[in-house]
Amino acid sequence: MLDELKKKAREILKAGDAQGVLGLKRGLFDVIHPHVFTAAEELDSLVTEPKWPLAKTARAILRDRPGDFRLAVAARGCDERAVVELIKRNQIDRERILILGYTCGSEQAKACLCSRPWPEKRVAGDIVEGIDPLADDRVRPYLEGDDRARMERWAEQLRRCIKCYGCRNACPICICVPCKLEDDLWVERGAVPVEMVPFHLIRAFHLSDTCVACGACQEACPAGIPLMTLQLSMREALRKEYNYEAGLEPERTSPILSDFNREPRPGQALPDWIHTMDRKT
Amino acid sequence: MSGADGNKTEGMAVLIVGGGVAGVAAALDLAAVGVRVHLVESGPVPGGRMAQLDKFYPTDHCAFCPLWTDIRRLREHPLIAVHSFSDVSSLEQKENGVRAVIRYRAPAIDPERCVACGRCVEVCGPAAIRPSGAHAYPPVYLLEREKCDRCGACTAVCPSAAIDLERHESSREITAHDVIWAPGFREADISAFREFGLGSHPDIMTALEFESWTAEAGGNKGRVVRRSNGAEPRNIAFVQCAGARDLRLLPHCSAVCCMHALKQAQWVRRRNPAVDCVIFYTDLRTVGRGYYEYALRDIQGSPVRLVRGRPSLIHPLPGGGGIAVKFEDTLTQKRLMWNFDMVVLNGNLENSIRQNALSREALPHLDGEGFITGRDGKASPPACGFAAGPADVTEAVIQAASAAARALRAKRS
Amino acid sequence: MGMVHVILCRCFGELDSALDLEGIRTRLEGHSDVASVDTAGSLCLPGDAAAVFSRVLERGAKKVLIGCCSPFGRGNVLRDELIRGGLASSDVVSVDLREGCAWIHGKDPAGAVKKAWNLLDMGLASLGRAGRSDNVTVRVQPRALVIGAGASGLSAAATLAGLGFETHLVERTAAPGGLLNLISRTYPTGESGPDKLKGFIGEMERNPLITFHSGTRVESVKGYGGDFKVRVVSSGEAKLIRAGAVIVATGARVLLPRGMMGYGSLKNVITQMEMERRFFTGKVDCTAAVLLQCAGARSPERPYCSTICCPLSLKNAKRVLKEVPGSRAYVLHRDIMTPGSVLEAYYREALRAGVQFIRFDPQKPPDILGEEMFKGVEVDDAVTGIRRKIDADLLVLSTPLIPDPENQKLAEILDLPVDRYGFFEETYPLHPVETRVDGIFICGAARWPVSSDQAIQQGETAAMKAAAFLSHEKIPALLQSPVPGGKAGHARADADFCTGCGNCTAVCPYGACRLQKMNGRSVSRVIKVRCKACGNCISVCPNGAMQIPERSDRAVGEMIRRAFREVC
Amino acid sequence: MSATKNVHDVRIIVFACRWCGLIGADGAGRERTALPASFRVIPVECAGFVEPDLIIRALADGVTGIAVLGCHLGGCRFSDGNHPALKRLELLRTLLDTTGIGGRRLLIGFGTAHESHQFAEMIREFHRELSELPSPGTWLAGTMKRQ
Repeated sequence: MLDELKKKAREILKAGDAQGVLGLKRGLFDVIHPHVFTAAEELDSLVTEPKWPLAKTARAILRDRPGDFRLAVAARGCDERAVVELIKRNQIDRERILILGYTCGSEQAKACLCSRPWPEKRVAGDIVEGIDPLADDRVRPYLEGDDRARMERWAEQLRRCIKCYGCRNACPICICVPCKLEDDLWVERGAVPVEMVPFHLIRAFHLSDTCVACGACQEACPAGIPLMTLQLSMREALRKEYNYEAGLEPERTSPILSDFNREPRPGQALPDWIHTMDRKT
Repeated sequence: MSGADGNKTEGMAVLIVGGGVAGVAAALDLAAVGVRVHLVESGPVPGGRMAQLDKFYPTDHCAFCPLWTDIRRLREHPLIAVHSFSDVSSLEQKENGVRAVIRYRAPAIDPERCVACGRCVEVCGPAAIRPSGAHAYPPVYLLEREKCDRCGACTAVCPSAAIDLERHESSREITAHDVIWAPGFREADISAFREFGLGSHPDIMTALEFESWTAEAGGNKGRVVRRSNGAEPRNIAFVQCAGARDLRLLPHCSAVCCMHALKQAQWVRRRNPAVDCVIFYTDLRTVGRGYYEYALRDIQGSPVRLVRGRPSLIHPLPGGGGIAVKFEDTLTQKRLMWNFDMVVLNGNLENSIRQNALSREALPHLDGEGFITGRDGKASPPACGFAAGPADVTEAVIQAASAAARALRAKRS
Repeated sequence: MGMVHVILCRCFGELDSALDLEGIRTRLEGHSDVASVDTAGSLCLPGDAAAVFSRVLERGAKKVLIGCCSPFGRGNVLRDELIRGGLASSDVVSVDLREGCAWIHGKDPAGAVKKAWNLLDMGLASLGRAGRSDNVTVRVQPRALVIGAGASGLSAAATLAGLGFETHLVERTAAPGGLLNLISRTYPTGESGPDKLKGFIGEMERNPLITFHSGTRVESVKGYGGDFKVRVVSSGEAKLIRAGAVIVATGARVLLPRGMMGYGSLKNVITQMEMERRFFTGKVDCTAAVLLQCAGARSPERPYCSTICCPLSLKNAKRVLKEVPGSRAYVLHRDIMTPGSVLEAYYREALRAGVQFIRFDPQKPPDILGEEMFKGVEVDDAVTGIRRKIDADLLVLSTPLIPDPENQKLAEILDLPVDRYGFFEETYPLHPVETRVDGIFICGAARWPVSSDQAIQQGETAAMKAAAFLSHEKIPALLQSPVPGGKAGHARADADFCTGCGNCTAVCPYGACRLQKMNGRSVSRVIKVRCKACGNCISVCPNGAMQIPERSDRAVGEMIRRAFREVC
Repeated sequence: MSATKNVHDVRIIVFACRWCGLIGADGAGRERTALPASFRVIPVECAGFVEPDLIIRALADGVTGIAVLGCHLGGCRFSDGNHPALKRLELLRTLLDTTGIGGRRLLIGFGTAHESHQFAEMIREFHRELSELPSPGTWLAGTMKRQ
């Protein structure tokens, strides 16, 4: 799969479709780091392991390169979806980015609880069946069971947060500068352990309709808190209500940003009276 | 907002008879272009029939919801003078305008001073004082003179000296450049028609009675119950064109009642799915935007049955077992008789011009069927809402602005 | 020393005892934000406002906190007078101590007193942090633009000119009149279509205030209510019209029922429009006409009633009987839609004139007989239950009005919503000709199928609403609001915070947020006039870049924190 | 936190839209309906004004329940501004459910609280439900000391 990717990358560089290819390079002392390959020969040192979210890096590169610089990205499924979300949020110019998609293996999919371990624009690798994250037993204790137990389980996890902002910095969609979590009005400054509810719930809710479930936050968290599990229930709600999944349809803005005429709930009439105490008035 | 330089509207004034939804809309449109308005409203606060409705079609809103914000705009506008408790006693056409005498049936409790603290209600022996409608804006208290035994206890206890039992009628003369008639409709008395059985049983009621009987703001808090014994009805009959499209009384079609019956049936189903609703219609007239789909939603969504045929006899069963409705279902040509727990009569709506214009010469020229349409060639004053012909809320508000435009253009030329 | 003057209403003793106003008064005087505290017997009777004003000016306080009754009671009386007297609406806050506190917690006096203190504290928090949006005023262009010169467009233009406003009338085709040019007689008066518009067209040519642009299309509309910059193109050459108000009167099309009930395959199967052409040319040539209602209407594809087909069909049926001696006319219908007094009388006249009405069940439509020539129909008469065979030599299909295919394009140009049928949609009941963009009004068949009289009437309605705009030289943006009492303010995006994610542009119901390029990155900018301060953009802005000064996050955050604070 | 909750621990913030949500509260007051004094009403222009982050911040500031009373869908004066508001708040309820705090702490009432009896019943029921919910516990109560 790797040499197919290299072959495709060389073609693109030669044909001038892109001036650079962003991928992982095995550099000095076998240290692997993201690198912009500009010459076809350099591509020998292109590698695809380990999993490294490149969408935000691509945005940064495109930001400080001249306007006509086009970048191709060696992207996994979640990277491509993250790039689509960034395009939707006007962070990356659609014409200046090209996706060289390659698939993930089944054990990688199992590790990331990924339901779509393949990109839409696939260049290399063959498609492997994804897994249903909600059925996984690493996730179920955090989503099911009685409220009280669940609250304690989450509290016990979130209490270990040391507010290193690793999750926010790793997330390809978290682009706000300055970020609300640093504002004293929302999260008290200098309090460690952090105020769990504001920090984690505000961050989770901001990503409710944009999270592409790439797992970068969970991998980046030094305390090993299952942060992606926070998003899964909201992603499931959006999929069930509006069959919308972040990062799939570039032309469709998030359904919770528009009214019921433009983004109705399929199969449901306009809910005219809402009383969440489940009491029909 | 003073009038613009462009057109000469300074100093212009228009008299609007009727403070319902059409009158309020016309007043706001005229005031927006800088014309002074005298709005004559017979009730305590503007709102008219729409304020008496619980919900309204096709959006199934609460009827007071869009209305109270417009009434608040009315009260805040410096150019609009609202004459509540008033009606037009005389109206003379002059060459450059109209001279009108407004009779002000002064209420015992002055709405401008009443702070709605309710102390008078506690001390009133014969319970002659009650708060105005649930959503009247601003909330006022009303003293019914016929119940009042003039003991004066309320006057003593009222903190803001708002009550004066001696306050009586007074008249006031105003001149205006034009009159817009918007007195709205009322329910014609069809108790004379024995086949409808109005008055023979508490559970046979007219549409407006049923609306306030099941209103969310009403005494039953939105519950659908029988008026005779308070039990929940098994089925309700909605009888259309009761007294209308009938040369004996009202030759016209009242235009609003098919949709109104569909709305009431829908709301009965929402509040109590166990109640069967049957609508007896002749032509189900659903003509406006989204009206036909509203009707479809009613029929397909919940089993509201439509029967094409006017009942020939509605009679309470002896022994109180409900109300018998004899009818021919003209689509199956079968003559049937069903028992209903409640019967709602729709359709007997006529305009209330005569009720508002008290004297002969105050009456504008009416066409053959009692409406101001100028159909038979004679010039007629601008009119909107039911005064110009049966119309629902949206039509009435459209006619209000066009009547205002006509009144304005007539005076400028 | 604080900047807030607090005035507490004793409401003739209603609040005095229940809330221990004296205790609250002493505590308030110690509050850091408060300049002075007063209590008054009443605040809503004539003369009370003047007393408050004098004390406010005396103390030089900038902001006023009023502890009184509910805004639906008389809580607004003093506040409105203070605002009319010159105080900014964000500097006067009224707190509901009567309905919302003393009366509703009558059984729990301790809870009521604590709540009263908390509510006042929250009022101080919001007053302390309330900024003020800069009040943009719109210089109104004193002329109107009417798109479409059909019945409603002509009537709107004539009414606006009659009210003294310069009007530009833009018509896509060469001549004014729209559908009415093709109507030989209109109901209920029987006047011909062109005669009905003769007065308006004469007014258009005679009145210098009206400029008619034939063969012209609207290409783009920029700006906002009071000052629209409209680019119109006629035969390739573009013009810019600056208008204070725009009226959409583009009318509708009649459905051509291809492939339905023999239309196109059988001779002598025509639509009502062709019937009108026959009446124009006088060649009616038929002995028995069948007029079929709801042809293509009230069906799954077009689930609506098109208002005019029944009365139009009654008129044509009566004319066939009158103009062709010895002829017969049948109207096959599912319901005769003639609501009101005028149309019901028209229906009675048709019955008396001898038109025969046959009702059919929509599930069992009539069968059309004849191979190449229309021979007649066979239909189950729903009322008599017998199957009737009618031989006739003319079938007239009453087809509905359908939205003009260009509505969608014009809707995008004007940024207006269309409803699920494709007609332009009004914003809110009781405002049937207004749209979500202030200053753009809709009337006639572009809004919903209407008869000629209704179209002319709606033209006058839209003109009246436009006149409300054009009769002011300047309109403060804060007063262009869908709610009484003006807007709460306008939203403002902080350019350095904004990352250009576009959430606000997607969620704004008024399209008031637009993304703008600023040194290489896109930043959101709010068109102050279009913004109505509904607050949706604030809720979806991830990092709080979007704020409404009168009600910032800080203010509400502080109010929540003080909501249950112990009384100190 | 004491096992049995006394009435003072229930703290409800009611965001009520000025055009529909607030009317029920005013009616209930005028009819002297006796309600627990555990709620504070913050009037807002539209349900769209209620920021989800503010609700989360309120939960951290010791508020045990939030009610958002808006207009009926299609009844919003701000051209359907309450549609996205409803979608956002329902999504927030899912998040609160996931973390165990309980979506029931966020009550959404669009077009259901304009009558005095509706508002009174809703507040009583919400109060009862919140007093039965497990006490917020230290981690939810966050930093009460920040008053």
